[in-house]
Amino acid sequence: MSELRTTEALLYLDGLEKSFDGFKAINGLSFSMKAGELRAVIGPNGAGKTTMMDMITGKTRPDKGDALWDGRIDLTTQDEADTARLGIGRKFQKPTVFETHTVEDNLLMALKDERSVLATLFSRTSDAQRERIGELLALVRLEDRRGDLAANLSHGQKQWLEIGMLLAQDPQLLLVDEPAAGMTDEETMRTAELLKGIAGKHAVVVVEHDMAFVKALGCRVTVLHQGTVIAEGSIDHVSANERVIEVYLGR
Amino acid sequence: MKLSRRQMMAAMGAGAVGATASGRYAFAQSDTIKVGVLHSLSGTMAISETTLKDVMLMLIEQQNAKGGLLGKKLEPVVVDPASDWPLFAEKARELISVSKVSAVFGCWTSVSRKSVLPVFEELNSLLFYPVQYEGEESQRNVFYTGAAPNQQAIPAVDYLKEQGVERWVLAGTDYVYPRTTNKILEQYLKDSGVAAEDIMINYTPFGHSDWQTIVGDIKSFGSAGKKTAVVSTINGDANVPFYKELGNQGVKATDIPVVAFSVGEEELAGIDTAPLVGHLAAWNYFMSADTPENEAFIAEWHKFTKNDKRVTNDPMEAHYIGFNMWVKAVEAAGTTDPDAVIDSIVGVTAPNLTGGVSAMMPNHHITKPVLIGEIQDNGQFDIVYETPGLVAGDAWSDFLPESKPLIADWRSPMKCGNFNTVTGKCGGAG
Amino acid sequence: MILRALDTRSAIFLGVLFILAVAVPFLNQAMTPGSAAHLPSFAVSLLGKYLCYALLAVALDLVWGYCGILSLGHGAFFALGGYAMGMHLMREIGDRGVYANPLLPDFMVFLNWKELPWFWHGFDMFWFAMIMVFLAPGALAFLFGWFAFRSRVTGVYLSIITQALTYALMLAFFRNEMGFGGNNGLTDFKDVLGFDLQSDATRCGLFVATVAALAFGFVLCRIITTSKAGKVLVAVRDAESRTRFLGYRVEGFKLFVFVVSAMLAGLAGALYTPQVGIINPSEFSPANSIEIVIWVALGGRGSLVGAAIGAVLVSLAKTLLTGWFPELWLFALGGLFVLATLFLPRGVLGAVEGIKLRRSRPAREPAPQPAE
Amino acid sequence: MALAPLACLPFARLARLASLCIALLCAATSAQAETRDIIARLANAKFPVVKQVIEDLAAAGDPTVAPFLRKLRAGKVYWRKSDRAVFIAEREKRDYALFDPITGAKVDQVGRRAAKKVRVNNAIRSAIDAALAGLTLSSPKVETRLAAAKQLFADRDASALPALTAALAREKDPTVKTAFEDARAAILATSTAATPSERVKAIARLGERGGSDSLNALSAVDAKAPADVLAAKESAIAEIKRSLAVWGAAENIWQGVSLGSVLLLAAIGLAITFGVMGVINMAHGELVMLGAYTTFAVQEVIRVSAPALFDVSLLIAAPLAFLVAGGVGVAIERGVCRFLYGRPLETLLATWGVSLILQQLVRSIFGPNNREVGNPSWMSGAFELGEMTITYNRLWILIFALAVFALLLGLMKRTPLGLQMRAVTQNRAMAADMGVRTGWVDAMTFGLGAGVAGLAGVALSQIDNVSPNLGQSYIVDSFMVVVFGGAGNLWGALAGAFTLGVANKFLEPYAGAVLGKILVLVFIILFIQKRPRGLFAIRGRAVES
Repeated sequence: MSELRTTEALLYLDGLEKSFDGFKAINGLSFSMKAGELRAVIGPNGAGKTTMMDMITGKTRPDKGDALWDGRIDLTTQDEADTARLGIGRKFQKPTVFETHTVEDNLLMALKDERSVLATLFSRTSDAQRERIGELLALVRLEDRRGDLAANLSHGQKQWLEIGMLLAQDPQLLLVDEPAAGMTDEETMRTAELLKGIAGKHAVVVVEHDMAFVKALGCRVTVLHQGTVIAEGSIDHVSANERVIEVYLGR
Repeated sequence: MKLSRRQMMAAMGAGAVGATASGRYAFAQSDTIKVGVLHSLSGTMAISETTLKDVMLMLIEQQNAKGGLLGKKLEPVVVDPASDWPLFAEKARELISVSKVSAVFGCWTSVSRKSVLPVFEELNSLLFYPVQYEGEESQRNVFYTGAAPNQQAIPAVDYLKEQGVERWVLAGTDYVYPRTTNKILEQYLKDSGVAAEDIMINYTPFGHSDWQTIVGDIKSFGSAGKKTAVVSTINGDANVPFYKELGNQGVKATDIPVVAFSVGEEELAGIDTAPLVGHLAAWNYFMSADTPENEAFIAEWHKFTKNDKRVTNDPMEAHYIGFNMWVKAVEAAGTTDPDAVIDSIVGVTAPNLTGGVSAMMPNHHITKPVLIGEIQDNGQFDIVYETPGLVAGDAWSDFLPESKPLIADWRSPMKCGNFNTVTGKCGGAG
Repeated sequence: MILRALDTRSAIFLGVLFILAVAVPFLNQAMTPGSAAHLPSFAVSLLGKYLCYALLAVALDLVWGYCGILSLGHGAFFALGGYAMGMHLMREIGDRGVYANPLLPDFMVFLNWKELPWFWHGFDMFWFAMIMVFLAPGALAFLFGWFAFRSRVTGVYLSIITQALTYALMLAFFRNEMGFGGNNGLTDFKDVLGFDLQSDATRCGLFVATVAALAFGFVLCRIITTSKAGKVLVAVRDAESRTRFLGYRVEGFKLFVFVVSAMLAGLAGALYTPQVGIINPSEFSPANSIEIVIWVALGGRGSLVGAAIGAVLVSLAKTLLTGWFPELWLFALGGLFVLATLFLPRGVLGAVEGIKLRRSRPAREPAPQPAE
Repeated sequence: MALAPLACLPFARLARLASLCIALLCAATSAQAETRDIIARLANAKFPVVKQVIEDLAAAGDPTVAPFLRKLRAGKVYWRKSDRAVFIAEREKRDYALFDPITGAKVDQVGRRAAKKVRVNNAIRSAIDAALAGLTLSSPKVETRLAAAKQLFADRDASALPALTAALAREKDPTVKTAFEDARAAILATSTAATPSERVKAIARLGERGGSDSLNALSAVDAKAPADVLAAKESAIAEIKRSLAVWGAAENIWQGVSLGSVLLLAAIGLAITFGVMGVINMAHGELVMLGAYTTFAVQEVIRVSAPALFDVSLLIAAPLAFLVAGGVGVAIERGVCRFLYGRPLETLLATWGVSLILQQLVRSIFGPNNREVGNPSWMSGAFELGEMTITYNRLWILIFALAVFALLLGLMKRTPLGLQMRAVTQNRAMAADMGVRTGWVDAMTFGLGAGVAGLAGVALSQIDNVSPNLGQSYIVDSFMVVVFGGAGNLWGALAGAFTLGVANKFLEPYAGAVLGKILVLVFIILFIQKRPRGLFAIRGRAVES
């Protein structure tokens, strides 16, 4: 491992491999991100996008390869809770919020705080926390739904609440899986704005199918196919790549 | 004031319990003597106990036809303790303190008896317990009309020894009756010169259904050149698959006879007995007993159940004897008051169904003949041996070191269930 | 913290418990037997038993209703607590057993045991037994939970292995070699802390202790469920992996409530044993554990008061039906379970709420139309 | 009798022959009279007298008495109270028909109380077996001679030796000859009258023959025998024990496989309802019970109306049991479960209620007692494979279990219904969009699982109690099998059942039945920690989300 990489990259994946029942979902994947960077990951179905996220967050262990966080921590030995505590936040493809909790409680539970059983047992919500929740609600435009059950939100609102929860964690890296799925065009554009706003302070990886959305993000794009990176660069650069065209149009 | 208290009770949820109580009191007004029947009608034990409930109803009906007791009609109170042991205690309490029964006929398993015992002691009522059991007990309020180990197990072993058996398998379900019986038998066999390696003891769980290994073991244990027999204290449901496996693996009674203490006519009703002919059981009664009393009893039973295929068995006879003894004791005492009945019942005699007259002993066990029967292909037993006289039930076995010095006598002046003859004190080893 | 935990419904519940604790001994002790107001001793024990079941149901509701862990083996923890208490009561008998052996319980004497097994030592002291009441079920729950939750055994799989757990324990306790009295279990208790178990006063005392334990268990569960940890539990129930990705160690939370719940179940068992006078391996039977689940479901899963009510209702129904229709009561009970699950999906308490809601709604807004 | 040739013989010779015949007949009659005298002693005889009678009959050596002895063994011999004459009796309604003990001709019919049974016990039966063996050594039937040899082997009665030796000299059939020689060896080995060299040779023969009955005979060699005899005995016993140990392991496997087949049958229906549909059907055991009771009902009908069909009763019962249990299953699904999809735990509660109702229903209809379900002749008894005893009922159950498994597998993989079932399982909404009637498929799937439970009931009726509690005793084990094997996979149920069966049977000899079962349960608990979704889990991303 070279000195250069360890100092520069927030997330560094090298030569990852993973197979399920003989099917190679990830095959020699290498990928790295700097702090504060915004990155889009695209690729056809089954390219290994979600599995890559699973490996970063400790949900799936790679068969082979390195995954380093901040140049020092081996991600392959961490589980989901560990990676979350390291500062990796993840949004699922399907919006997952706590439906029987209020919007406020959803955010409260996500706020950066002690996570142990005892601490939560005796914790009381401070004014600062309440204020922070207020800010987040404003950011995701859910101020007037503060006391409602999350189950009663619309699909798009749930997506935003989930992003709000990610931000509440104050992570160094956000992994966002298809945030625009099921959104109206207007909502999609607003979401792109939101993510762009977040980047810089946090590193963001966006997995997306929607090319318009990716274009709106205007960032570096990584193209995955059959568990490996086949192109990387600006959106114009990769859309000119022959391999990418073949993969997207060839089937 | 009174109203508000009632409301309060209702609010507490105790109201419903009170309602049962008052519902029962309403019945209690009428001029009857109540008899409690405490047998499981559901759950695992229903298979054995339901019949005993029926026989109690029949006996009470017959007594009423004869004019009742002390000029009053008898009224059965049937409850279902549902094979749930703590529920037995609860139901016993309900029978005695809510339904105000004069005596209770019930229980089958040892644990159900153990569960209700403190209740009968505390509320001072009477329990007639009709099933063969492990002994080691004599309680003032309980009358043991089934066999103690010396009224079943030991005569059976004696019979087999006479038949030339030299090697013994003691197979049982893992609970207190087989454990105690086998302890007693082991000691008894060793005392009579059987070597330790000629005794094999095996325990299986309740409801054991896969007997391949054990039947195989019995076969190989039996191939040591000596006549071998199995003494089975296997309980209830487990017997059917056991006998089916025996039959199919070709263990014939002429090679390795099995003598069982828990297999009666009821249990055999569920098995094709043709391959089992010659296997044995030891009881104090068999349906095949050739006496006029028995013939009449069976006829009544068929009439009562409107089914001439129903069989009779040993615990039914125990209830028959116990009920008649209670009736006689109540008549002698002139009251159903438990204390008076406890005093008057010792020495009371009642005919049993095998031609003898059983008597209630001071230790609250009764005298019974011991019969050995061989299974026939029609599901009945052919009596091949009968003790010359009646055998008195022994509450405390002579073959267990700790219980050897104990005796029970509930007459004045001793009035003790565990009198130690060595120390001369009531209350065990002192 | 305690105040925050108690809403109106909890207050009413605790109020009812308090009234019970005062009224039951009063009606039993101060009223003359036979008068209409007298509460028979039989009813005192019965109510005591129901409340033990209620505490058990509350304990199960904590793990199932709030954390989504459906334990089909909670009877095991209950029974372990019961056995711990039973062992103490056996030792209390001392030389008053039938063989008057000062050290060995009767069942050991006639099965020819020469020495007290090591695990029976210490139970002659009440405080030790009380520690074991919590420790034995707690330790088992910890051990089991430690493995199961870390391996992420969830849902039906978890339910079935909890069933395997209690089934294995049942078979083990049935074995006479184990030294727990085999099938007969522990019985013939004489007194507790010097009080005669057959006296009505002791019975009332035990009843009050049960009410206190139920109140304690209830408040404890309320504190847990209304804290932030309680919110995390519900989060685990509804979206386990989301909770993980927020950085919560789900297994830690599960383990915590599982152990707390097991201990409460043990406490319920410890109070149950002296009141019914026997503890035996059938308490471990899988059917018993399923029945606990049914109490909770019937009363209203996710509502502690509902769980308690469900336990009392079903037990009461069983008591009444086994007396009223000894041969048909299983039809009634079985039918009750089927109908309740079909028509009261949120339990009795949920149904009551539903009716309230329906009554109040038309006044304010038109009834909601079903989605097109 | 050859009467026809007699007619053409000259008169004188005929007369001579006739007198000879009469003489012979007289001799026969006098022998018969002697036999009759012996038999007459059976009237009101105590056991020792009966035994003596049998021994005397055996000593008289009249083979025509064999059928009578068989009747005596079966308890069919009675004596008439009026004149203490002994007969073979058959029950005819309320009376007894009496037959002559030797000729078998019907002679009388008397009331039930006018005749009394000659009672027999095990000792008498053994004596009869020994006597029959001696009397049938020269029977024309090979099987009878073989049975006689086997009996002599087991009895080792030295007094039978001369007759046996004579029979051996006459014997032509090689199998019977071997059997006779074995029996002779068993007698010689244990006989103190034989010379040491004879005994050593006999013992060696037994050692080579092997088997637990040889072991039995060898163990009976008295400890006071000469040293060389004892040495031969020890080495022969050691040899047999070695081979028995090997066979013991094979027997363990067989018993494990057999237990596994029972578990498989009980669990496979659950693998469908629970594994495929996700319904926790607590009433599964009761559906098994219904199958068993259907078998009982079929046999009852057959007993009353067509006893000849008894041997095929199970073949009739199997489809009926499938329909009955399946029908009840469909009713449960349509009446209860379909309202509860997506709430698997609620189905647990509701089906628990259903199970209580079914139990009580059966108890009310059939009574709480065990019901007798007979084994057809082809499922009774056992055969020996080497030193293993394989019972026919267990063998057939294994075959049945595998057949049911194969049928189900075929159904799931190859039929439109199977396809639709899998489609609904994998994606209900999409299947519905594609025109699959999901409700109908649900009902059919549940009905199929329930029907298979009914089939299991037919098989279980052959080895276990038929009582209202039948189902309860299998439900926990069935769940263990399905969870251990991996829900949703028929192969998992197969592997799970056989693994648990064999594991159980290997543990049982060492740990005992109770502890063995506990260990298996603990093993399952630990195994699930390692593989939280069982042995044959469907892995991959799709399942986890």
